[in-house]
Amino acid sequence: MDIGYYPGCSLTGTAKEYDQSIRRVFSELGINLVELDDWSCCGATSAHATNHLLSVALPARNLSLAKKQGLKEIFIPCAACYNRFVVAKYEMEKNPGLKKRVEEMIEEKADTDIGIVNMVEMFQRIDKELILAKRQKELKGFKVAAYYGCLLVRPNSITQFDDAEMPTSMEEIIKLTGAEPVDWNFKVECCGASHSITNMNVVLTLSKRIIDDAAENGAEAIIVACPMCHSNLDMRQRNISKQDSQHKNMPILYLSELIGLSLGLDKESLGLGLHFTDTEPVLSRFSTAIVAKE
Amino acid sequence: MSSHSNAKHKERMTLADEIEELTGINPLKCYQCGKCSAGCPVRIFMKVSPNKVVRLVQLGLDDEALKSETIWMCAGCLTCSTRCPQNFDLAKFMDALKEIAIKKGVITRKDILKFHKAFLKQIEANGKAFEFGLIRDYKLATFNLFQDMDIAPEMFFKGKIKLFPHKIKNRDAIKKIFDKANKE
Amino acid sequence: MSDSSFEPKIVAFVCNWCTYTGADLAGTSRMKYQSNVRMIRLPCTGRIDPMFIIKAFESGADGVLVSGCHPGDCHYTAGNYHARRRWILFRQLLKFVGIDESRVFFSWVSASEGKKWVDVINEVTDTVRSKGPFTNYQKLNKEFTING
Amino acid sequence: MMRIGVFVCHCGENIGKTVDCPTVAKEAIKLPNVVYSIDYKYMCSDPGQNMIKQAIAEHKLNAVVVASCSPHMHEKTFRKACAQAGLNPYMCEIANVREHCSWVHDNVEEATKKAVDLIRMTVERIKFNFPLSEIKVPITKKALVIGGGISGIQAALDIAGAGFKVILVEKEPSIGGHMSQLSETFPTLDCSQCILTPRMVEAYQHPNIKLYTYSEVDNVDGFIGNFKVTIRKKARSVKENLCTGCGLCVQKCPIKKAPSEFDEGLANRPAIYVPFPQAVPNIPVIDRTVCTFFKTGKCQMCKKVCGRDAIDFEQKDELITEDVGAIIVATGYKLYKIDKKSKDAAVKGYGEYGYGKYKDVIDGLQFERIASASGPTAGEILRPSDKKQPKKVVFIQCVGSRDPSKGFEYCSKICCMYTAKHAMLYKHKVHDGEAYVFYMDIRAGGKGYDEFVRRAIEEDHVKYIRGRVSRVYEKKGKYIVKGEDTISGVPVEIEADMVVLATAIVAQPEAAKLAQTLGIPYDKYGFYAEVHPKLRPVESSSGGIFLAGACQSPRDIPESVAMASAAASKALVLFGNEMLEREPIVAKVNENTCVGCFYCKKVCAYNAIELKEIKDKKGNLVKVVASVNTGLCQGCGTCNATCPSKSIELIGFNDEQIFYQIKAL
Ligand SMILES: Cc1cc2nc3c(=O)[nH]c(=O)nc-3n(C[C@H](O)[C@H](O)[C@H](O)COP(=O)(O)OP(=O)(O)OC[C@H]3O[C@@H](n4cnc5c(N)ncnc54)[C@H](O)[C@@H]3O)c2cc1C
Ligand SMILES: Cc1cc2nc3c(=O)[nH]c(=O)nc-3n(C[C@H](O)[C@H](O)[C@H](O)COP(=O)(O)OP(=O)(O)OC[C@H]3O[C@@H](n4cnc5c(N)ncnc54)[C@H](O)[C@@H]3O)c2cc1C
Ligand code: SF4
Ligand code: SF4
Ligand code: SF4
Ligand code: SF4
Ligand code: SF4
Ligand code: SF4
Ligand code: SF4
Ligand code: SF4
Repeated sequence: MDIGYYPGCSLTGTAKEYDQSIRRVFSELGINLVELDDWSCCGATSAHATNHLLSVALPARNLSLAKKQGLKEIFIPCAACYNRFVVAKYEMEKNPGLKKRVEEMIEEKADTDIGIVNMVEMFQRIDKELILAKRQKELKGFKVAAYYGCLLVRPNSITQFDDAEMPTSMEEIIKLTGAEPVDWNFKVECCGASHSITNMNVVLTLSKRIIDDAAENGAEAIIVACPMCHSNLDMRQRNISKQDSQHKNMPILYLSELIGLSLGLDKESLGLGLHFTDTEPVLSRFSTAIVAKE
Repeated sequence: MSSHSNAKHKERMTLADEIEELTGINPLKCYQCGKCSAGCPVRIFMKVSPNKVVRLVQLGLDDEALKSETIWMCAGCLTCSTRCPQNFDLAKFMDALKEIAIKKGVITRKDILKFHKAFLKQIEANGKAFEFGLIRDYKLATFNLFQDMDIAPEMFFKGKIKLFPHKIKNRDAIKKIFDKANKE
Repeated sequence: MSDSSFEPKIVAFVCNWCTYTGADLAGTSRMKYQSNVRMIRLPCTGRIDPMFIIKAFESGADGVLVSGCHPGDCHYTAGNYHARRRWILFRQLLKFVGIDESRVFFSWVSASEGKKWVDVINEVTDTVRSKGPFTNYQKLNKEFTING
Repeated sequence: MMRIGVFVCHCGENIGKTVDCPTVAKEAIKLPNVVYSIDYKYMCSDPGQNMIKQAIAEHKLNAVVVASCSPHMHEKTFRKACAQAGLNPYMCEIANVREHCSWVHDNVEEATKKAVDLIRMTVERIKFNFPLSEIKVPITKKALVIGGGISGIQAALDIAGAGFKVILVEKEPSIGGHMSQLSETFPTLDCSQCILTPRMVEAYQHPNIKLYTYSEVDNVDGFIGNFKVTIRKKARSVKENLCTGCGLCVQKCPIKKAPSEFDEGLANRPAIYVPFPQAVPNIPVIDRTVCTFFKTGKCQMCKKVCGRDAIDFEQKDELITEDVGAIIVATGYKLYKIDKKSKDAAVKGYGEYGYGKYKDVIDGLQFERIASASGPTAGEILRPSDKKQPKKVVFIQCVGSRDPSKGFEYCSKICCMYTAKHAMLYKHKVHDGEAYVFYMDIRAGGKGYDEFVRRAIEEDHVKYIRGRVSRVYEKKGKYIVKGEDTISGVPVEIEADMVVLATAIVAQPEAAKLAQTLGIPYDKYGFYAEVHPKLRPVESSSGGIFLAGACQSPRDIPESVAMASAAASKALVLFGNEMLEREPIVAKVNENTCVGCFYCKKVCAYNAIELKEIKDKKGNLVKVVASVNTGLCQGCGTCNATCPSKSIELIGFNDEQIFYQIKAL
């Protein structure tokens, strides 16, 4: 199966391991990711916070590229990019005037009939049996918290993905590794997003609350599907530890990394070495034996 | 139909009108229930609650609304927009206020705007975000050189930030988009 | 602008319960409006056959007003709703027979809106007066009149 | 030959000042078919009326046009005068030269011209009038009441008390409705069951009331004064005539764990059960979906213990037909169940409040059961999860109400009051407890209502916080309630032991279906629509069908009871007549030209169009045509405007009448 692939800026930099693990895992699962040629940034938070037109035009350019390159769907693993794309597409569909202005800006026809697929949806498309059959290792009894953050499920009327308050789709994927998703409170709570650099204090406070609640509910790791969530929860744990001596390290894994590990892929090729918070507690809990297949 | 429309014959566009034009949302839809503020993750860092910013706009206290730090503190998490009983897209409202504040030059949190500008500058130049450049530009702009000094080197060594930007081929297209967007 | 001595003929099809009563109220309140309008009382706007409007133009009207209860207030539950639905089809018919759509006016006037009735009539009268006589149609009609 | 007389009234100065009446009369006589015309100072006065009567006789008038005030004013007067002179009253028409002419124009010339025009138009129209007579229909003086809540009970008792027969149909095994579930009632805090039970028993024992419980209305035919209804008596599996209500079967039934509807799932009941101890009738019913015998063919314990041999596993639904003259709909409401995703995509549920996930996040009716002396905790306030006394309770108002995003736009009207009641009851029972109410506005506009809310705040120290809660989640056995006090602009976080949600009052899920059976309109939420919100608040637009209680919109008990009595009195007004008389302005089908397309049927809001088979002499079916049920037709004329073959006309406003009126422009 072929599908368009838009990594987005983070995956070429701070979230390199996300990109790495995605490419490895999906090739293992027989999916060919066709990277959108000459893709450009979606504008992320900064565009929509300051210039609405820009925030629609930047994704629009990429959608038109996809169309020209014959792609029917693009897989966007970064939740923030995903969100910008679905919203831009929705706004252009709803507002022909806006679409026209965008077309003047990108000097092309704006195409909105391109499917946009997020990380969890990608896994949902793959036959469960295939993942189970390819599984090499198991995480029996290991408790994890699935963290959706803001931008996968919101605004629900536009993303139309899962439930805005009590999503469960990521848990269904996680269960394929044998791990046990915990019921916890902050699945869709915000981590502070782009305040990471401008208002670190905000991010520290929010991230800490999220990590603490996961820990209180028994989670031994948090699974994410967004580079921004990852960097706030992973990178900022050092600062959290500095402020709170009681703080216990909480490994933060991308969903693709978790699946990759259970498929038996080695941690280097998945990029686990690039994390700031130690991931060893997860790695050590994977069964070493090959799981018997039913 | 005979013309019984209530077309606006206003001398001056109020901030509320401007927001409605920009976002398609009528600020009067908000009935001040406070559910947005109750669930806002950054509420504790705000002096003025999000619903109060809407109230200021409703009351025509335009300056106070534009000058509130709240609009810059909003993380755009969409919690409010998702839970608002009136379907009032408060996150979008906050974005619109920032956009207008920038146009009017009323900027309460220059540091946050500088971050956004630095970020967009990278895109404008390269077509992609270039994190080293971003952090460099932002730090230079805010003189906040030491924050994140602890993780930056490690990021660099882990290959997470590069010294030279990735550039897309068709930078011209991006330039045009920016030019036109800024002209509006 | 047309001939200043021109006084348009306006026909108003109104429902008995809302607009007719609203017009009564304008009277009891001694409000004044232009005398060009001739009202035809029907039980409900749902009773209005598009043919009535065409007939009115044939009979020399320069403008037609249809007025009934506010949506949702129809004395007959849904009659005005049907009237509005038919209006969509009727637009095409109007064009087909060569009637200028902008000479047909719709409004909602409730039993208590005497003032609104006055405003509507004055506005419709002024608008039609500025459009001038509907001679095109009347001429067309003379050429092709099928009496009946 | 039409011989028309025109009578021009001066109305003193009222018309005469702006309209030159003598000139108008002179112009009128020139009109074709006008054989007589006259002007006079006060046409409606006795001498004026006598002039008309005389003229009819002397000039053999067979039509009369009176140019005077609005028909809404004196049409009846002049028609009566004509009738007294032997002229059919429908051969008299009014040209309104006062409200629509003399009073609204200043210019005498213009007004006079207009008056003549108006008369000419009326004269042209009246040529196509023909004599009509009032329609008379007989009335069956018996009422059907659907729904046995407090509204239905009240309406039934009122009608029965006036000496007429009533059939009361209730779909549940017992009458009583929601009121039977309530603990104490605002604003007086009297015990709900104590005031309700006597009414229930009275209704049961009233010689004029026939009660069908566990029954529904399957079909309704006919029209005002003459309905034929089919009632489905559902199989109870217990023979009502044999059962003595001893309760042995209930005690012995091995199935004990079916969630009790009456206790809102907070307690269980057996497979054979009486919904609550005071149920009327006190006869059990078998819930076939949980009974072992119906699932596996084994058990029959109830049958074994019943000394009266009243258990009947074979019982089938029974259809009963009844003739009634009036119908009162009193089917009440339901609470919005926010945990379940509705089929309606717009209703999204409230994941943020955790209802359905956390046991101690409950709704208002569940709280009523907990606070009720007859409830699962015998009135002690204990939270469902661990049966401990909650020390901090948060009440959240407007859940699903005033919420176009996830619920309904309307205000549920009663929850402000019952929340104040709940908080008060809680404080009365748990003296050291704390009660918080999150509200948006307090709507307490009834007699003694605001005083009641103030008492909760001032005397019982219930803490009212103005703001909508954003989230409720569980943390270490406490429920964290996140809100904002919008008055002070301060965020509020409360660690509660129990959370009570005042969820929206919604229409019965089957409301639309019943409305279609009855042919009555309902709003987009499923609440039944009244004809006029102010002046005819308890009448549906279908003649003879009246509305009572919460089926029309959220209502509390006093309002429901008032409406029920009003609806009953409407039925009694009807029963006060032997025959029903109505204006003959109805539609009529030309069976020769009708092609049976039934567009008319589609647009008729009153279900007045019926199918009629046309047969030849041998009895072979020739065609099916439309036929108007004059009992139902309200004379709106929509069918007339719709019929593509011009086969249905509205008598009194037919095409010719109007065309000629237009032509006379
Ligand atoms: C939590 C809560 C607390 C309240 N507290 C108070 C209070 O303190 N004071 C106060 O004044 N009010 C109170 N109310 C409001 C009160 O419950 C209503 O005003 C009252 O019950 C309305 O009566 P009703 O007969 O119209 O409807 P219901 O009580 O709903 O009765 C309707 C009856 O019709 C039956 N039915 C429905 N559909 C059909 C059908 N198709 N065929 C046959 N039968 C049918 C139902 O089974 C039911 O028995 C409270 C409401 C709630 C939710
Ligand atoms: C400003 C305002 C705006 C309102 N707007 C609305 C609205 O928009 N919609 C709405 O539904 N309601 C509205 N209302 C309420 C409305 O006025 C009342 O609901 C309604 O008038 C009540 O009617 P009533 O017949 O009970 O009383 P009243 O209208 O007060 O009539 C009582 C009659 O009894 C007569 N009377 C008094 N004492 C005696 C006596 N001893 N002997 C003989 N006759 C006596 C009085 O002269 C009077 O004619 C409004 C009220 C106010 C104050
Ligand atoms: S939640 Fe919506 S309606 Fe309520 S205060 Fe916020 S923006 Fe206004
Ligand atoms: S979008 Fe902004 S205002 Fe709304 S909840 Fe998130 S941070 Fe608060
Ligand atoms: S045991 Fe028989 S008589 Fe007694 S309640 Fe049951 S069915 Fe009725
Ligand atoms: S047959 Fe059914 S109702 Fe009777 S006792 Fe057994 S389970 Fe209960
Ligand atoms: S009655 Fe009160 S609680 Fe209920 S919906 Fe209305 S305002 Fe909200
Ligand atoms: S007294 Fe009147 S204005 Fe005040 S709350 Fe009550 S109804 Fe509203
Ligand atoms: S619309 Fe006319 S032709 Fe058709 S069924 Fe009705 S009366 Fe007959
Ligand atoms: S006149 Fe109106 S009510 Fe009567 S049959 Fe025709 S559409 Fe129905």
